[in-house]
Amino acid sequence: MWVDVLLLMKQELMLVAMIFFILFLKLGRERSNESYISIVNVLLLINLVAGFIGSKQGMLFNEMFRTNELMVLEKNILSLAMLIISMQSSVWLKTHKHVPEFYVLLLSTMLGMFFMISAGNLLMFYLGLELSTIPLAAAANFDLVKRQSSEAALKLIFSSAFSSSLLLFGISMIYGTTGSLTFSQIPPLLTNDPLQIFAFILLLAGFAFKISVAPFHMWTADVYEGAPVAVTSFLSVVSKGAVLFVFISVLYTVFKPLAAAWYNMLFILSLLTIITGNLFAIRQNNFKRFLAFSSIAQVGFILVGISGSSQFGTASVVYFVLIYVFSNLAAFGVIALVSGLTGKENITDYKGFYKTNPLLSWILTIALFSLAGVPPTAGFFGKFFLLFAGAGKGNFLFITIAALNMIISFYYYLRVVRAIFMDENPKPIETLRIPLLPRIALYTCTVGVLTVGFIRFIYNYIHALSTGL
Amino acid sequence: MYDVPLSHVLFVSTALFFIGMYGLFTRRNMITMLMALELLLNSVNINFIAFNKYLYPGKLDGVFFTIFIITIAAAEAAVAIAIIINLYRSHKSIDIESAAELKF
Amino acid sequence: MLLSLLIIFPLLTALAILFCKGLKQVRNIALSGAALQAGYVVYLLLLFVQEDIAVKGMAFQYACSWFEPLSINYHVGVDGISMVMILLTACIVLAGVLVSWATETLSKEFFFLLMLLSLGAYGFFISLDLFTLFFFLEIAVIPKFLLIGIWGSGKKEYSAMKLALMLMGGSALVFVGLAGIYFNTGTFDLLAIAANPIARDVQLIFFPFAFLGFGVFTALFPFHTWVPDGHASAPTAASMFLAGISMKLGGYGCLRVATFLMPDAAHAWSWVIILLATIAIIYGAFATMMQTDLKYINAYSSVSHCGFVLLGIGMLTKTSINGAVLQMVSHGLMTALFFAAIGMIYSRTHTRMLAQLGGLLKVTPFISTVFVIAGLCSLGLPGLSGFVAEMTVFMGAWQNPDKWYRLATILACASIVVTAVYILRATGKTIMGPMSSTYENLVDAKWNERLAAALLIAGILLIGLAPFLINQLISPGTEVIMNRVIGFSK
Amino acid sequence: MAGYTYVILVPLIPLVTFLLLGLFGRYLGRSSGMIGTAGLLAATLLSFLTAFQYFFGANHVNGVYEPISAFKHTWLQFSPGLSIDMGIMLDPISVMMIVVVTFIALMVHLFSLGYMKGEERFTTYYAFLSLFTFSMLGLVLSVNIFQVYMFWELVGVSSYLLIGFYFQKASAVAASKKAFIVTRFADFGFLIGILILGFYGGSLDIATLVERLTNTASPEFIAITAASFFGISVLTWALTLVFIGGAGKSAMFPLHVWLPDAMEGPTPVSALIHAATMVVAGVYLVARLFPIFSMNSAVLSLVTWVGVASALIAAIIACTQTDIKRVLAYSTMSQIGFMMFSQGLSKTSGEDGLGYMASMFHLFTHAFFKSLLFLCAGAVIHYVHSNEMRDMGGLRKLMPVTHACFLIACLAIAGIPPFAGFFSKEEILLTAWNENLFVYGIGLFTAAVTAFYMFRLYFSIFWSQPFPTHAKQPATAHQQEGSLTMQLPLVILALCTIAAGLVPFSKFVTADGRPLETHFNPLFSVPPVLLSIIAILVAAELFKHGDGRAANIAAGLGLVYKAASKKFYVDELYLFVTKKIIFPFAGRPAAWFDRNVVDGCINGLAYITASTSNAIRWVQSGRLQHYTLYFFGGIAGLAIIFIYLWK
Repeated sequence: MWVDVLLLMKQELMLVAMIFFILFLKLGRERSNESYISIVNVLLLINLVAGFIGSKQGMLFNEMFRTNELMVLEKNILSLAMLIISMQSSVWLKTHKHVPEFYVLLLSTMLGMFFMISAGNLLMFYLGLELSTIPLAAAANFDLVKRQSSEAALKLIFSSAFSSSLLLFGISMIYGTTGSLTFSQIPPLLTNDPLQIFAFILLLAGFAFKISVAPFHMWTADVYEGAPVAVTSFLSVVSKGAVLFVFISVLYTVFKPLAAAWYNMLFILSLLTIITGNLFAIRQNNFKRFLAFSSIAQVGFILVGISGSSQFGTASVVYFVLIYVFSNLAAFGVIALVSGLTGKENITDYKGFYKTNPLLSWILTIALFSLAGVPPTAGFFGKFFLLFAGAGKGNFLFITIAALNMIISFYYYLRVVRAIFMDENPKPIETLRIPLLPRIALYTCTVGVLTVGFIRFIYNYIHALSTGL
Repeated sequence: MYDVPLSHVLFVSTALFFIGMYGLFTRRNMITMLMALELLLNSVNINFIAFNKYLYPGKLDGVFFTIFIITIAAAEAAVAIAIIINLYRSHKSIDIESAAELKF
Repeated sequence: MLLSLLIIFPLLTALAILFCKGLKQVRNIALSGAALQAGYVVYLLLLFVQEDIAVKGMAFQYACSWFEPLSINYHVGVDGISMVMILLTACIVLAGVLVSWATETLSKEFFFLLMLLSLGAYGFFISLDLFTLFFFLEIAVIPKFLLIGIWGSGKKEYSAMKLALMLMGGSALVFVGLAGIYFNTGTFDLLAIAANPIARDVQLIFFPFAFLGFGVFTALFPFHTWVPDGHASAPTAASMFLAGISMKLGGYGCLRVATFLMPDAAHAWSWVIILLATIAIIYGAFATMMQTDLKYINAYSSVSHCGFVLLGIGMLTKTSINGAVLQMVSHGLMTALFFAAIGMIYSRTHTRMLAQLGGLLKVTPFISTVFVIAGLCSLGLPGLSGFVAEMTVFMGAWQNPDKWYRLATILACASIVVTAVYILRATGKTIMGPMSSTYENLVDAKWNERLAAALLIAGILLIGLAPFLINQLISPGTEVIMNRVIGFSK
Repeated sequence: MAGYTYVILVPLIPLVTFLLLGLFGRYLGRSSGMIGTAGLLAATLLSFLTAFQYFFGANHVNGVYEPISAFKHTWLQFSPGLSIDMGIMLDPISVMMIVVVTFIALMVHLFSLGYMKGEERFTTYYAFLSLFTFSMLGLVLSVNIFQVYMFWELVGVSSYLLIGFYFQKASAVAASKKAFIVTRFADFGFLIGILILGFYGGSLDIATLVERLTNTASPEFIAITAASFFGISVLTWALTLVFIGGAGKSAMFPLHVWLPDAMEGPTPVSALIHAATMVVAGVYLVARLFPIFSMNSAVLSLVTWVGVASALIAAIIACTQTDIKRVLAYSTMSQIGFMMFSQGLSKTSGEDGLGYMASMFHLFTHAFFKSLLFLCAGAVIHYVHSNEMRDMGGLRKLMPVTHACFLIACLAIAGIPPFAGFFSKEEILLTAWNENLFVYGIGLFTAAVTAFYMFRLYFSIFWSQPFPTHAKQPATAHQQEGSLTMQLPLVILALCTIAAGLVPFSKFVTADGRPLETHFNPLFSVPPVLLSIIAILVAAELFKHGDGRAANIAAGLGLVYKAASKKFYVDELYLFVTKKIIFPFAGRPAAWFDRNVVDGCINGLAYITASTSNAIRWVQSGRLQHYTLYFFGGIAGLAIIFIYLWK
């Protein structure tokens, strides 16, 4: 019995263990930031590796907690992202006073996400959600002296609190109409009556807020810009990914009876999101803000994928998130490096970047191409499958608009490439020497971006797992 | 003792909800906005309790949920206030208007 | 596996270029790589002529699954048409490398991207699976953006951006078309789809997507505006590749994907195609007449000439489709040669403006001769490839009995006069006439330039003098396509 | 016929010399001229051999000269039935043509050795000459109408190259461009004609086409006559279009504008291309397809009237020109007019076929005396360094040989017996007399005018004022008349001019291949000869003394003279159409439309997107409360749509 518990909850338990370990380290004698960073990264690596071992599926605490291979995989993807982020952020953390706290915050957020992913019950889900939100707000404020940082944190905490209260209102209605909070018991009790639809809309809004779907995305850009790069990348990859995973499972399982309704909602929302994201991304100059809007557009495309059939949809979304982790983190990695070493965060600063930093330029370019969905980078496959899953429903108007919107997204990604390669700049960013950890992280991402598409096994594996839902 | 029908209670909670929302939209003092948020959460709590008591008296899901919400609301408030204090350090004000530099 | 080498060679060359030091090494690697490809392609051709296509349909087929769940395979194979296209690619890549021998700035990246482009082109021409086809199509787009933007001239950023965006728009349309085909047949495999036809109404919906999408690549009338700017700002090798190959990607796609897989729709929509093609031909020719920049002249004439390709496809007779393919090849070689000549002139005189040029025949006889030959080819001089291609298109077009199509054909024929006008104008102002004294001591072509020109001219002459050879190569391919067109049109 | 395969060498030898000179000319230098000439000599001998074997050989089946396909190879298969074949067809006219072409070309090659001496691009010149000879031979030997078209284009290009030989002279460049474009315009008609014939005839092979389209019972013939386009039978369309092609090459009115300008080229070139060979290609084309033409009287009469008009107009213009080469050019045009209308008046068989034979005969003789005239003119120009009549005069003492040859040629073209021109022109006029008196009248008049302007030319070059007095001094190098290589061709051609008329032409070349007995009627030939002599006397009276008489008369004629000397403003018309109509109303609008409208739309899209994104930036106001408001708005919106509307 206990062995089962240990095995089923291994990732969560490991996280808890790590959190406490770090806290105890803090209690212990004073250490240098370097040592903290290295220790934590080693731990994260172990965590990642261990994540792949001895995973099995099952339920605990009468369906409060359930897990299966897909969820394990999802969690592993997240912990991989976590590892990469922590490696990248080392440059910035070295100079920071509160290294352990930072990790404690992020890790507890991760813990919340893991619980959220394998939640089998609305209460559990809510707890996970909050656990994954509140520490993030604190983390967003981690540049304690920066005005923007605290403003970002403020916006994050308030709007997330607001959204979660609406979410709760929805949940309360679900509870009221069905009398149950357990995922497995809700579907049969769902009839298409207005109150439930309204409840669903509130829940949808809660999710939409977390994955920043228009018009619930307003916080995104500001928080991304204000928060430290590490937190931004965490927000854009890990928390978004986690919520996406939950979102698809909830949609496909719990709210299956309402499919007719939510398909059309997704239709509207995704187009709205893609267009808004693109339109705003065009004229951004701050790199983080630019990536914020571009990621909004990405989410729009993801919604297209979700609107497809359950298995294909799930597979394509999980696959895309994996690719997204690599490509987005590659981009953020370069930005983190540059802003950490020079404090420059504007696209215009990157003019003539290629003259001084060819390697970084290529990595950034490849990352951007992958985000834009240009072959041979993995992004191409990701986006292709997303749109493709969407097309499966036969709504080709939808697909056409989405596909044509890719032109705009191409424009702004290529705009950055143009700045890097073509524009003249009297004083470009000086040549940077890349420390070990970020270097590893960047290489990992680049390799990932270039190979994931070609390793047939990965997609096929994900697709095989996706049947579970 | 059941002479107060469910609809009334729901009415109260909904009213509370919208009052909270109104507060959130209009108040400029961050602390007040925080209080408005608490109102929102409390209306949800009332919902849960009411549903539990009137519709599904057999189980206690609603009640538990409420307890969790209360605790989490506390945590949220704590972090929010911490952030506000930190913001006050830099902005010398807790007026929400002053925290509008990140835009467009 | 034979064909996969076509993808592997450029890949290896590109990687090798990345890892070598110094201009000299880069050049040599690139050149040897290109030469290797060319040699290998010739070898393939020799094998190909021994294959009997009639039995297999496609030669050298190789298929392995890529994403089983979606029945996406890596499936390659060639017939006569794609074989010809591959030859064209090899020829132009080699010539391009030779011409851009003198690239000093960032030469490593330059040749790397060039190799990437050729990879995309090869892959596109050999793939029999719509997914891989699309994959390679897009691979062939982005390097152009960088090539033009970094090594270009004039308002290069603008042109590069425009080109990339319009082509991406095209491929977006193609994507929709492909998705449509997939979800109505359940497979991406060209041959499988061809085996069990698509329902007519479905064809009618998705044919325009596919055709327009590919049409953007081959300068279909309203979507051709990337051509002039792109060509004008691109470095010589890039414009050679752009006009020589990537515009052919479109034509090939229109033929292989749109027309081959959706013959009924092709019939139903042919009037639109022919209308647009005719407009492109006439209007492109007239627009060319007014240009003052050599590259713009050639770019607009490309619009006009690619119109012939679309016209040939639209007419849907065996001869006309033969002609379309011939025209693709001939135009590829011809414009490549033309751009090469222009590049040589530009690199010496540092201007492409007709007004400032003149009398170059006196100082640079070789380059001028090349220029004249390219010109004569594009105005359809017998003995050069242009004549063969255009005449085949006309002949085929005329076999379509529809009265209005006849009218279109006549209009298209009329363009040979206008072509003569602008070509002779360009020649007269550039090569002939009084020469400004500043050009007194220009040096004639270097060995690499001579080699490149010779290569392309050889191709042009081969087609021009012995069209029956290439015809034997192409016609079995068109046979197959025509069988479908006729089969379903009734 | 195996016996004739060697004929393939006739065109091939010039091709080889072309490649030789073109590729390795740099290393050959001076000797290239010799190579070219030698090669052509061989070709000439071969063609003589061919002619001998053909006309006096065994293939005289019951009195008819069979067309022989000596060689045939499918070059490009369009579709079953339709293919371009490369081949060699021998029949009376083609054999006659190869003889003429090779012979004249040989003369010109010889002449050029002296004339072009010291030219910078001597080698190139000979290369181009060989190219032209090759294409011309290919053209006349064609078995396939598309083959005709191909060589048609090739001669066009080689003429383009040769006209523009002095490529640094702006006028030469312009002239070459003009020549090519005008003929190209005509070729466009030719091409369409071919497409129609090919489609309805189901073949491109000339023999097959003729065989099918002359048999009124054959399905092809029925189809092509039944089908009609704008109410005119397709056959008429096809033949008219083909004829337009021919008219363009043969500088028939109104497509003649290129020919006078073409005189910018070196004079020997004018002698070869623009007098003897290429310009008669049109006549040859009509002759080639004559059986088909004869099936359609409408087109035949078109041919007649175009011919007549060209003959007359050209003759009148020729009287007013002062550039000697231009005079000759117009006379060429006029003579070709004669050939054309005599064909137009002809029938296919027997006595009625006289016109056909006559035109071929005239083509034959004209080749000799016209090239002779040009070469003489070349010699004169070489001597005087000017094309203008007023720079000349009194040259008869200074260049006796040239003088003699020129006189002979003039007499020939004026139709004075016993010179060549007399006989051929006689036949033509006879045809006209038989078929159409009106045409006969014009023909007669034109003949007289011809005599007039030719002798105007003659007198003002060789008589009038004594030479050195007023003209600019000739260069010392040319004090004597010019080298042997320049005089020999003149003499040979002069002899031919005398002899050619005596050839019993009608024995060999006739419409139906049967020998035709032409009975010579002295009474008939009195009026033309008389008129010519009168004209000559008038010319002598006017121009022999080189004083103002001619000028006074010109002044007297006033407008008429002006119009004629301005070539009746045809050139101006063309310039107006191209410069004032096509460029501003087709070219510029197209270019503008493309840059501004089509491209404008594309850029407009981008601009719209950008401005929209600017316009909606206020949404991201940075105010937390606005954000929450939007949030709520979103929910409300969804709720409204999906709870109230969507049901």
